Amino acid sequence: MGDFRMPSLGADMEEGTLLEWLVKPGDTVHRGDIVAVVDTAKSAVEVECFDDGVIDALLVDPGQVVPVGAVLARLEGSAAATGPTSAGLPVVSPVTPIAPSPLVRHRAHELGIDLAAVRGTGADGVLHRRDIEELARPAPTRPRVSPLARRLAEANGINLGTVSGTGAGGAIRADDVRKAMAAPAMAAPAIGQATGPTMSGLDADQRATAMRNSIAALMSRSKREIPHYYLSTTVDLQRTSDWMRERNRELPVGERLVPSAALLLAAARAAREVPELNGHWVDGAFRPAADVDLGLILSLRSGGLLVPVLAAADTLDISQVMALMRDLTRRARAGRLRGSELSQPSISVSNLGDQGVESVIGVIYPPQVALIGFGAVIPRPWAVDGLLGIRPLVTVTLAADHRATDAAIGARLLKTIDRILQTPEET
Amino acid sequence: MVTKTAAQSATPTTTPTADGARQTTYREALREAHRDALKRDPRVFLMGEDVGRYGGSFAVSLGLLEEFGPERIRDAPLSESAFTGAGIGAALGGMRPIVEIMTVNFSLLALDQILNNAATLLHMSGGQLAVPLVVRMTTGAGRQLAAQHSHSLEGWYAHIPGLRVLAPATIEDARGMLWPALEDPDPVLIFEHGSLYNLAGTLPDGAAEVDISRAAIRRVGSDVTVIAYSGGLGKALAAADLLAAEGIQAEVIDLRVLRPLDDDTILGSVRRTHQVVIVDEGWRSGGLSAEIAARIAEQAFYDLDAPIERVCGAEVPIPYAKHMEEAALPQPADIVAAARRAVAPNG
Amino acid sequence: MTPDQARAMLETTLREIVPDADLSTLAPGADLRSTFELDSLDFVELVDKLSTRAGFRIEEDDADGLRSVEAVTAFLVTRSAHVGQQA
Amino acid sequence: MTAIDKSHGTRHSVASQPPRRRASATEPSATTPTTLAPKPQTMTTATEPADLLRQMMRIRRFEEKCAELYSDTKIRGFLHLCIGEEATAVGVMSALAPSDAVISTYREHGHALARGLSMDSIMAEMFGKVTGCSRGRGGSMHLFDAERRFYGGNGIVAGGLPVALGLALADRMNARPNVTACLFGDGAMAEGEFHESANLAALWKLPVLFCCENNGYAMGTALARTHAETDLAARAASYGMVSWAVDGMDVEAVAEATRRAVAQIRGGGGPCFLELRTYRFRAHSMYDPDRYRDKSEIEQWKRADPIPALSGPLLSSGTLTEADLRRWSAEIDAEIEAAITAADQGELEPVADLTRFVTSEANPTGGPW
Repeated sequence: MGDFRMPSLGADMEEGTLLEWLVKPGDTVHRGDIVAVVDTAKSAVEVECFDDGVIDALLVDPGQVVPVGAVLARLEGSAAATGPTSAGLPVVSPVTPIAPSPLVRHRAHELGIDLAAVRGTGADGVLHRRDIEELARPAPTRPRVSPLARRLAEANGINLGTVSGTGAGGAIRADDVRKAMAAPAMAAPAIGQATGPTMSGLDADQRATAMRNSIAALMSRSKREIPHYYLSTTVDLQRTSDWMRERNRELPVGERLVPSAALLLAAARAAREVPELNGHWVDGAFRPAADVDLGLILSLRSGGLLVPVLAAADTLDISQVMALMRDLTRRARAGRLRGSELSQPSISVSNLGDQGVESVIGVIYPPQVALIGFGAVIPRPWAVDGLLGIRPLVTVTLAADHRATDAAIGARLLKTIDRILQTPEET
Repeated sequence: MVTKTAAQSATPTTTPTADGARQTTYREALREAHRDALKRDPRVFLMGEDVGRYGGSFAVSLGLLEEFGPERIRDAPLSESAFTGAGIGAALGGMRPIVEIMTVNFSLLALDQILNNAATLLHMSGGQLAVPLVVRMTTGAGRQLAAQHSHSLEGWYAHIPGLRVLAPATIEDARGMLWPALEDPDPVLIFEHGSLYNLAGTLPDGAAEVDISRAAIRRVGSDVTVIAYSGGLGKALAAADLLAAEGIQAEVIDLRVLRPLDDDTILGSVRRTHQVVIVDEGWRSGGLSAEIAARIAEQAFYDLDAPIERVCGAEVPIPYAKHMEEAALPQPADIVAAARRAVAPNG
Repeated sequence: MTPDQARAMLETTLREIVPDADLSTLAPGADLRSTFELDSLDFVELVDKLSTRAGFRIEEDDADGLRSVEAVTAFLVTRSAHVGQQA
Repeated sequence: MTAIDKSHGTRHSVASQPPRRRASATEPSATTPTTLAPKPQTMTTATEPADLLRQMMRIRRFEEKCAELYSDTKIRGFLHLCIGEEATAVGVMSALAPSDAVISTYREHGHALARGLSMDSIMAEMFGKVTGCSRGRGGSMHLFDAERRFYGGNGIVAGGLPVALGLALADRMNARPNVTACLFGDGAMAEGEFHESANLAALWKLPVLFCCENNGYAMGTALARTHAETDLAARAASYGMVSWAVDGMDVEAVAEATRRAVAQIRGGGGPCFLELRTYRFRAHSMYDPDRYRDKSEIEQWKRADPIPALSGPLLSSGTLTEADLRRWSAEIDAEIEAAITAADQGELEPVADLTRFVTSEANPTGGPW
């Protein structure tokens, strides 16, 4: 003996409406008797009970919607043996769709969205304004790049923003990327595109992520492919300091020279004198560059790196270097570098003296073959002509690609830098 | 090409050559495959409309009635559902029936049996009832047979789990697919393109069985992968010749097996060429070409250097008039144009 | 120039280079260059702007000593008084 | 008895007043079978009336329990019950040999039980358990047992008929003296597959027994509303096969007619057709509101209920006692309870096995595909 429950009359039936009782309390029922009429989603069905007994109580009124399994009637003697009564079971009300607000309807109409075809995120699928806005959000524009080209560029640290596409509709294809890889002078460095035209549609986070990814790709490639060797020397900056101090007395305050300018210029002129380190390693061979395009590696305060280029830096005088350095640095930090200022350098300099670093053991930017590092200019004891004195010293380092050169060449570069810094008047 | 006389001859017309290879036709290769199977296995019999006295509507079984008798070459009434279902029952009863249905359009009358029984019984019975049935039918257009004898519906069958779907496009496959299909413990459908029966060529000596699980690379190339099958293969190869003259090296894949698709061969080629053209005489919407394109996009997306191109039958019932029928079907020029779009930088 | 004026001048000037610079929580002797990560170019700019605002040239030898709020304030107060006397 | 001999076929009726139902105004036939000569040899054993009765009681009680289990959501999917039609299931199966083949419909619990599938395996199947006769892949509509040559409940009306021809063809080509019985409803006779199959079976003289369980309704549509000629036996006879109309509420008549037909088929006489006139007491399926027929019609047919129709005479003749019936009921109830317990405890097939049996595990090229 058991309760009489809302039967399941089909695999898709979850609830039913009790339409009519065909029995009343006190009636004796037998297994198989029709006791009620139930309305399902399909039709009204007479339902039977599967037990013999006497109807004790009818627990659900006609018109009520109850889920399958809900107790509809208690048979005498069976109530105690069963679990929930109808009071404990959820009674499902008929679902009436709730109309979206007038504002939502208005916006939907403006945007040509068919409300009947959209289910929102609100309760019972009601459309909210945010749903409409989401539907109306324009798809972000994205450069047309074939999947293969995208993969190649990522693996080789190629900045897609500077590759011109030759495919349909200007799409970048694999060959375009391969050309960019083979012709480094034409390609922009992977690092630095954060301010480039292709990044303008991105927000700060996306830019930072993109920059991080390109730094990661390029540095990984460098460490994977380039057998670095490292050299270091200490240079006495007394003569340069003195000479600059002298010059600065005559210059307006805002145009005063700082030691970095002298260091950059020395690096550029040394690269001209040691052309074996000024150029690129491409397809298994070193290709010297015609000019000394000096990459100035700038660490941004917010993280990330930019490498603006001082084109033909060896041909500049120190005031020009100072002015360019000032201008590039300011614009780099403001995110206003031009694409041409981010072209591929022939050699790069990392000057971390202002960060208080003593020496820089650099990672070469492929396909370049050398990176010159400058540490802080620090007054230290130093022997000159057999006498100990306090001199401003700087540690100059070289990270070089062993595939392109050996240490003797590297040493020559460092010696040249030293020589230049000892004869500041020639700059 | 072989003449009508040869096609209707009941006796083998293959001509041996010096090295043991023979000049023959697709039709004769099919007939030889039947004769071989009927001789090798007493459980094998052929059943279908006009397969006996008439010799087969496409003359594939010409002469077999005389050789094997009416018990094994059974003319059936025009009851596609009944004799296809009888093939299923006979397979359950231990036989190895070959059911011939005249064209794929007529097979729709037997679709209930093929889908609801042949492809389903094994699974629905919890592994108890395997159905080693072979169903052969003609597919494809190109013979001005209009809209009820010309369609390419093999893609529909390739949709159905449990079926192996074969599409021999060469004489060697026509000769070699039947026996492994009969040896398969599960149902196999073989689609013969109506335009291929007269295809003439050389059959290597001793060719009897081929692998019915792999696609074949019919021409190696480096610039673009052209995927075709059945009647489309010849057109793809013709297109590859034209492309080669322009300096574009097309790799031509003959699918051979429409279900299960040989993903390895398809994807392996795409990973080398990075450009794809899919040729399917069937309709584009929801068709076999769509399935192949989707698999490439799913599994070789980062190897693609251009959008996938499809050359499909026009979305019309096949018309009768010759020029209209030709316009409705993929042609070598269409394949060439698609390959150019895929390869050429400014396509 | 009072110490408060000098301090305000430094803060205004510094904010042109480091927009969110805040001196209120800074120890009087804390190093400006390291606190605000000023490199040598920034420092030249700071000195240049201070010089313009204060109305007198700041020599490089003096500039080297402008390391902290305390030092800058003292320098500006002293020099402005000196300049005023001269005027 | 009426016997119409035609040049292309023979139609017999074992009912002296065959129920010729038109729409709902039908009268259940309460006739007993006329003795038909000659008596065929059969290979079956379980044909004692008492045994037939017990089998019908077992099917009835099993299905009543199924309805309850369905309402209780233990059984899902479609559930088609044959309550009222037990005599056709038990009568036909009693006359078949174990080596004969059977193809059935989606209303096949009775056929399966009478054919010898265990109640445990059927119940477990409906519970979706791996211990079911189709490993839970078929459910109520698709019970299979290859060992008993029970080729399944086919869910497509008339879909099993062509397959029956093939099974029969294979037996014939291998000279095996088996009969393939296919069961189907009156609705199937409107399908092309019936007519294709009847023609082909008669044409090739295949050893097929067509058993049409004519319960008067194709789902909710009465015979006369879909068939221009409602005499189904006559239509079958037009294909040139021997056909009989039988009182399908009389299990002994069904058994006898089947024995005769099987003997004729086994003797090489080609296919036979039996129209078994019966009635289902319950709706088409659990979700069927049963609006298409009068309650009075159902009540009228219930007076021809095959179970009391047989138990009454057996009790009055003293062949059986009320105690026998009570004992059987108790045994059947116990068997059902045991089957439910076993089904409840049965394992579910691991989901990892989902794609098993799409293709044969013995397939040399792997799979599934």
